[in-house]
Amino acid sequence: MINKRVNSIQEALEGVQDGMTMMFGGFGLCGIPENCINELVTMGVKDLCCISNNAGVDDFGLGLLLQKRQIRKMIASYVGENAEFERQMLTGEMEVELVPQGTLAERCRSAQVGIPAFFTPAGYGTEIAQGKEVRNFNGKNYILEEAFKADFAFIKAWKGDHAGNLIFKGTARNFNPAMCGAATITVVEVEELVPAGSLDPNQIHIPGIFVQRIFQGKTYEKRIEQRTVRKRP
Amino acid sequence: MINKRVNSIQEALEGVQDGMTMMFGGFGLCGIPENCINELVTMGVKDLCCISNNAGVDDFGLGLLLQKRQIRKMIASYVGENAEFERQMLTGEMEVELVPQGTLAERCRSAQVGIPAFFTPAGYGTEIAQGKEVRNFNGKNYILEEAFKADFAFIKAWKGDHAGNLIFKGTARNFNPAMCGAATITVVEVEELVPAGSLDPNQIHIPGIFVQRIFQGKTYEKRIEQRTVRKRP
Amino acid sequence: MALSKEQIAQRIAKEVKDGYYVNLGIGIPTLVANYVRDDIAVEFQSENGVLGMGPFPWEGEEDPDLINAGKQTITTLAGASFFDSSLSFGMIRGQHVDLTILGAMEVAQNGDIANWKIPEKMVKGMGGAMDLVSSAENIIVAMMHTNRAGESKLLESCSLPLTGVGCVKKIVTNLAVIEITDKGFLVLERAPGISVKEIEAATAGTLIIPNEVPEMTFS
Amino acid sequence: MALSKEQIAQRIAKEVKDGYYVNLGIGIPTLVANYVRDDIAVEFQSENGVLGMGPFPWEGEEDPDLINAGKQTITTLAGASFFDSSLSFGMIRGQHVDLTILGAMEVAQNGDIANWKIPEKMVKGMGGAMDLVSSAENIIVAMMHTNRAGESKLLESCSLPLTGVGCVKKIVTNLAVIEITDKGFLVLERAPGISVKEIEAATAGTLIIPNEVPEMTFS
Repeated sequence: MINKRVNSIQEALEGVQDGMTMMFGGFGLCGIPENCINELVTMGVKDLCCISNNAGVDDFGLGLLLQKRQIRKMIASYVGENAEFERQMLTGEMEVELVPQGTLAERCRSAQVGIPAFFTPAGYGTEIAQGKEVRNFNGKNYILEEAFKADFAFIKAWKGDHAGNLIFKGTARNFNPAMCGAATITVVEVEELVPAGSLDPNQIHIPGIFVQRIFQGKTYEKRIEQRTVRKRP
Repeated sequence: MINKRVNSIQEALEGVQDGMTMMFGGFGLCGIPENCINELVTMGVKDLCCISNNAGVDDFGLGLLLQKRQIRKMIASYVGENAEFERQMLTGEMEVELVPQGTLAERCRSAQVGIPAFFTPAGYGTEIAQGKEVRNFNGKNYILEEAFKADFAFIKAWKGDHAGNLIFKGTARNFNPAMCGAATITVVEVEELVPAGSLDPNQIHIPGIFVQRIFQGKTYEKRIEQRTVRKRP
Repeated sequence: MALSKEQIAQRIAKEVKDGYYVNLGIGIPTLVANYVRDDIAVEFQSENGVLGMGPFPWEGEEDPDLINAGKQTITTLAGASFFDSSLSFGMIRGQHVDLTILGAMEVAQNGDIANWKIPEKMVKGMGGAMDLVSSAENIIVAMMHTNRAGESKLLESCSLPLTGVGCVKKIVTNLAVIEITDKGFLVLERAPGISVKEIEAATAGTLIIPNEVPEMTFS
Repeated sequence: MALSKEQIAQRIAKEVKDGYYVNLGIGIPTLVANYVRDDIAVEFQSENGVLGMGPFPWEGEEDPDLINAGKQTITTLAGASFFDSSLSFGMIRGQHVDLTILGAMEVAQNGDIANWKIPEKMVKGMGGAMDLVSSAENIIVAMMHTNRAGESKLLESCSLPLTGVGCVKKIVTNLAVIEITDKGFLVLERAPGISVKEIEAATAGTLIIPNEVPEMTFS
């Protein structure tokens, strides 16, 4: 068993530098690597290019990096929940590249599995297709999209073992699996870290080969963006 | 819950016709849809184009269809275990297209997820690349491969529920998941069929949306190709 | 009288057939789930990674790890499954989802749709909308017939940046049910008490009006 | 004396480093697992969908649902995982596997390899070999120096259909350890008791022979 466990969040983030490209798992505030984001704020690294489906909210998630102006460029599919984001984008302080959500996921997955480019219908005929190759397959038009490249991927899993094997929970899975191994260094924080052999090999969502470093997160706020409930009868 | 359960293997294979293209899960004899293959032999459909990593052995798996000359064309990555196969190929009775194993898997997965084509390095500079587009990304050469198209996919899973959700076991998983939903009709045979709600939603390998028909297989021989053991001390 | 948002959802629910996997967008589409007949089997997919969504949770039972694409807390039904974003959009791109219902800012009579950006004013991003509209065989747009300024959202051609081209098949607004045809917007049904003239007055694109335009029914 | 297959495997085992994920081909490469030092952490990947392979099962404990790429029954170790073929080749194509060891029929001095087809004679297929050799950064070929007819398998250029181009980095044969360089086959080590002349006699491609060619050691 190849041990991926690191002893501290500082060790987990060793090598992080200004100007790097980083992937962040999560959808909205669900399944985001809270501990890693907080540590990046503490470290104060800047000029980051962040690849993440969303940009958090003003005071949580990637919004914390935005507040501190640590992000130079954001690659995302939906950023509507963040006023500071919109301000920095419209004033041009921050560069923004909007990518269709399925294309975002597949560009991560392609980096993970060594596929440099693939064709997708998403965005054909829109401004997203500008400058991209268009090709017709079986009567339908597709555009060519390339794999992402990133220095670090920050992942949140539910359970993990020392070998780096991961299990996600519910819809907190989202972008996390496709980003594992899509960057040079994949750092995973988990709610529960167990010895190798504790997880059923048949029920691993992501094998440890895609993970370089794993640690147990300290606390999880798990903020809910839209608490929507039924009143009890 | 959308019910995918059918009451008989005859119902599961309804619509199968001569000349169709069919995918078969399995690696060697591990995780092959034994019941479906046997029924195809009984039905006697012919001129089939079969997509499968291997072609079985002379008297088991797809070898049974070969014996009866039901296969017009075979698309596979490795066919070394089957003398009758080699004979039909060398005499030209059967057409054979050999595809690198990872490309085979990815062409299935691409059909499943609506990607018409992707670039891969496998086969660059070899006869596999003949007639295919070559492109250089970041200093490395890749060839363009297209998604498969098939009429039926025959899948073997370990457990499944009435909603079509599947769980595979061990290395019997192999090509099965990527073929689900890669054909017009996906037929799944399972060792254990349970009511919807019996499986943990977090541990489903393939969601039921990729499955059209599911049934519990009658018996499983699960023949071992290379029984390799350590002698007990 | 023009339909309420709930009534638009209720009318669209009639388009949901037995055995459909359905993706519901944010806003009016989300309400459709409340009106689907309970004697048919339907599963709702949410692109953040769940199939078999159920109703909102009871108070106090919210799970932060269980949300829909609108970031709302949800529940799941028997037969549900979770999966990652890559496979989720695989379902969408691979045309395994039978029906997509989403909102729009503009729809053109050739089926083009715009719903993600107002240049220099509003840039929230397209989320999964571009994947959905470029992939789905069966797309219904749920929207008000006119915008807040009273201008038609059904146009000869879209003025806003497109989300997808030639993809919308049907539109249900507060005034009418409309089908996209080669020749323009075909009026299939009108809201109860709404005249064809009122629909004409509220529409900027080419309308095709059959001799008979029946009133909508809701069940 | 020329090495046995077991000794070739034993010599290759020295190339396996702590923390490596390793893919072993069929034949001699499979034997390498037996000789890897047990004080280093190594995981074996099999392309049919398992990481963390252990030894063969005890008699009577074979599981037909648990095999390796050679279709042999296997076991798994703590920390193992199963996955589908698509993700398995994702590991390979995505260069997450650190070392690939496989057999060959021919290797050319530019690193080309042929191991899947003898036209009109033997066509078993490439299996995963083309994916492996086109993706891996670190490929070692394990083979006999000459074929059954006594002809060199180390050539100026391959005569058989290629599996991959310019990909082999190192070759371990029954006679020598050889590195592929811009100028030809560089002889790094010779088998115990085998002279440089014997290696020269058995090699068809360009050999580069340093002043000192040490004998192999095995631990």
